[in-house]
Amino acid sequence: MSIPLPVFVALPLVMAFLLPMFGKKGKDAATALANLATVSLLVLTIISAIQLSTGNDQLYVYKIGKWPIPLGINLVFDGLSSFLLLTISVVSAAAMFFSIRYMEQYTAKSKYLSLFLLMVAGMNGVVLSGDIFNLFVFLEIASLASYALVGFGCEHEELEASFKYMVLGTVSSIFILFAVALVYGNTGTLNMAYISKAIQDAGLNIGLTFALALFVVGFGLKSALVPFHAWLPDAHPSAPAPISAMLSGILIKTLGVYALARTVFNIFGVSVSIGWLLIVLGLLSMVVGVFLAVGQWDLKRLLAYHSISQMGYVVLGIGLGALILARGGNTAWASLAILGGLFHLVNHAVFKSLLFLNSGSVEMATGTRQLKQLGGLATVMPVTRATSAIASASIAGVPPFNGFWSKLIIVIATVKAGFYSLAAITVIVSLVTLISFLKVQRYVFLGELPEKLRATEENKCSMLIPMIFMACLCVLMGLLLLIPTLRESILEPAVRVLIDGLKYSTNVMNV
Amino acid sequence: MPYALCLLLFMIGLYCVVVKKNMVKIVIGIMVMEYAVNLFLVMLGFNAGGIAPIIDKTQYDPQTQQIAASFINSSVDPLPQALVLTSIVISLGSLALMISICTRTYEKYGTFDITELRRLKG
Amino acid sequence: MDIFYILLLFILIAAIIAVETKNLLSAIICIGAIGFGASLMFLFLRAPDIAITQIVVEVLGLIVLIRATISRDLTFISGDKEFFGTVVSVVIIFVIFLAGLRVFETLPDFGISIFRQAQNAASQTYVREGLRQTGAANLVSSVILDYRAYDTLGEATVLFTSIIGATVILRERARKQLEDSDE
Amino acid sequence: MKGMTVIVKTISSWVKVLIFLFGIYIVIFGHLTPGGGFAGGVILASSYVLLMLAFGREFVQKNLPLGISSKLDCLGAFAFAMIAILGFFYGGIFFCNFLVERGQAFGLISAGTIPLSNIAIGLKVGASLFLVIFSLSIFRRNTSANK
Repeated sequence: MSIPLPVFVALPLVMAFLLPMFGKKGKDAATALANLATVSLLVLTIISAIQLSTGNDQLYVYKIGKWPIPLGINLVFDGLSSFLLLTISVVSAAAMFFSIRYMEQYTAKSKYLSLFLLMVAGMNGVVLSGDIFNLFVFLEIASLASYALVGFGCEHEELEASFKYMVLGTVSSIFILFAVALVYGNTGTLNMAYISKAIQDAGLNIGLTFALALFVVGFGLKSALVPFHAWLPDAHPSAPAPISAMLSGILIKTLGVYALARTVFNIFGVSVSIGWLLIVLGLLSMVVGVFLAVGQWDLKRLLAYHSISQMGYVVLGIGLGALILARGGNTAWASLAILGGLFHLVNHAVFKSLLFLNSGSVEMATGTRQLKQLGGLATVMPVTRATSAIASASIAGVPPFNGFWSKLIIVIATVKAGFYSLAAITVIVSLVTLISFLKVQRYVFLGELPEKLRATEENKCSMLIPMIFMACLCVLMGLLLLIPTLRESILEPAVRVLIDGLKYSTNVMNV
Repeated sequence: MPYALCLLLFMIGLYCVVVKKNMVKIVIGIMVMEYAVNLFLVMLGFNAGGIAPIIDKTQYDPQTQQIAASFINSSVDPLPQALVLTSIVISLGSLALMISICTRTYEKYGTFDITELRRLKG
Repeated sequence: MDIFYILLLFILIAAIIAVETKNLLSAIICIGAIGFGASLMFLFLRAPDIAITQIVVEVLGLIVLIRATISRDLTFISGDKEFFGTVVSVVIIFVIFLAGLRVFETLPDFGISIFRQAQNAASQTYVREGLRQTGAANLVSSVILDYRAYDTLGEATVLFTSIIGATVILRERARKQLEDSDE
Repeated sequence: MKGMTVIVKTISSWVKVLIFLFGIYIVIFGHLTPGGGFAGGVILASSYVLLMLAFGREFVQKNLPLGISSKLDCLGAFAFAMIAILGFFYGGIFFCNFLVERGQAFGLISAGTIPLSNIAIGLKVGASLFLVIFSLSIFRRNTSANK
């Protein structure tokens, strides 16, 4: 591996440490540097992903400080990490480019950029970490940065949402820390591979089961699955639009779903009960999220509720895979279900961040995000209208776009696994999503242009480029599944990591 | 048994976070939970009759570079202590951020009561 | 061993007072009592590093908390609690507590640390080879700044993040008029 | 706030030096005795907080303006990250303790990069905690002025 793995954390960190020194005068230089950082991260990620897929090794291990594995901390770069790193880099590059112009309406821009990069560094650290306490530390960096960014506007609602988010987030962090302590008390090690080996040797005793339950609650709170979703509909709309895109697009996935999947599949091992638990959580999120979304009249709040619902699909796919694996069923269907879940994860990251960028564009041009006050923007904001239409079609699962393919795979997997009612619910939720987004299109872009919004203009070019970029991705992402070489180099390695499950420990130890 | 008392402390904190309506009280509940977890972690590494994991000059032989067996056999576990050091600083950081949000909210609404906030937002 | 029970009981009593008292200032002072109790506890658990850190962090944390509450108009809590909700949460928390009690059976007894029993636990190497491999006599220092220095980088970053966040939240003016200059 | 009485001012002007020296001692000897960068940094911050309580904000702001403490904060964090990166250049791997061979065990100069990291962390923690308490108190003054 020619690129040392800590670069993915060190580069945004060093940039974030330097940026606040620029202050008010060097604002443009700071913006340029921050964009340089995210773009170079994107390039580095693509290079590493290519190296991983063309090289012979399944995974790379980087031992920090030259210490052998149980002594020091190690970073693990495997298919799943590479997949999530790609997602993070793409969305963060787009959101950062969008903030160049959008964040001009706030003060303290260099601090905003610094917090943004800290959040990216935290997420990269979570994805790469091979040590469970280290995962907690980086999770905390990303969460703290997101609490501050949610309250960035310092208005009434934003502060309240930020406080609510912060309390629930901190409680979930404490749960995770308690679970880490229990794991240490039972196994005597913090390295994921060694914990996994100790669990395979000694079996899952009651202490570790309690730790697993705490992990599920903690990561469930971070990913806003339905019994734990109370903070999300407040927090995501309150943040500035690029941050909403980051939060909904990747933060809940990295801190929630990725960490949950890693703990369940690779450390503790799948079982029938955890499979059912994930399926029930996913199903609840899907149904409750979408029905709460239908009644919303605030554009960003509506999108936030849809995030809960779409996260349900991801967790449903992963949980179905876990259930099939634990029952010893056909591995092909299990990998199909997990493939659907992971593919929906990246698809949702793309189209949901695009939708939030659209909402930011609308809000910046018109000054409101209430659906009832908007209308007829199709003629004055053609680019926003076009990209938003593509994203809405994607999220609703209209055929040529990316959302369709991942939903199709999940439905096929549920049918093959014999859960016909689950398949039916999946399709119905997708239809309700379609109706809800038709409402958005109708009220925002079609109909009569209100008197107040006559002077509305399309936004500046620097805001349009990331939206067009993401819209192109929405159209083209289907190819990720349809072209065999792309599928085998990006999606399949990620699925294989989860299917292999507890082999993770021997894989890491043998490197 | 000391572990159970630690869990009780944790649960008192959780109760405070869930039930109380005052922002500062919620922060206090979170702090109590953090204390409980920190104590639990350090207790995990404790040895009855142990000594602190700091090597004294008398326990070290410069010629052979050997550490006395008395230290090796009775030292407590240094790893949980390192973890707790990290977690104390993390909790200080989140305390600072949370208190800033509280003061700013107080300035906006003039109250620390979260049910009042919902009413005022209206 | 008795000293631990005495200190834990002290901490528990302080915690109950801190949670239940109506006066915010005395709640904060009780938090201080918990902190100092915890610090003593760390000292008796043979963790002087944490004891020092805990006590200084406690002092600063108290200053921050008192700054936030003192001379506010409202240091007393009023208002009625919903009785039903409180009872439900208390019952749920009590059930979790009873379930959690059984968890500790699988841990080694208090006073026997896990690293003496577990195979290839990292701490065995830290104790035996720490001085030779890192050169630091304080093994906690050698763990946080050499074996697990990456964690400490994360920890420093957490502090940095929260401070930047706090200054961002406390800045005077958040939004400004968008100047329509050409780019 | 113009500060407190003469007695408090006199005593704290004596004590502040002791606290400051104690903080520096804790930071520098962190690899030999209990303590280290975090504890020492907090003590350094508390010496300035004591000055702020005794003499009032304006006095401290003259000695250590906000801008400088914010820059020190960034600098400390950056220095710690630099130690990691220097490990990469000299030892080929991040956080490689590339100076570990220097010095005698139990000497002040021993343990390679550990004392350097302690100093960087002490600087960072001291500056940042001072900064947060200072901004909290400034914020309060502004709001009361507005009222």
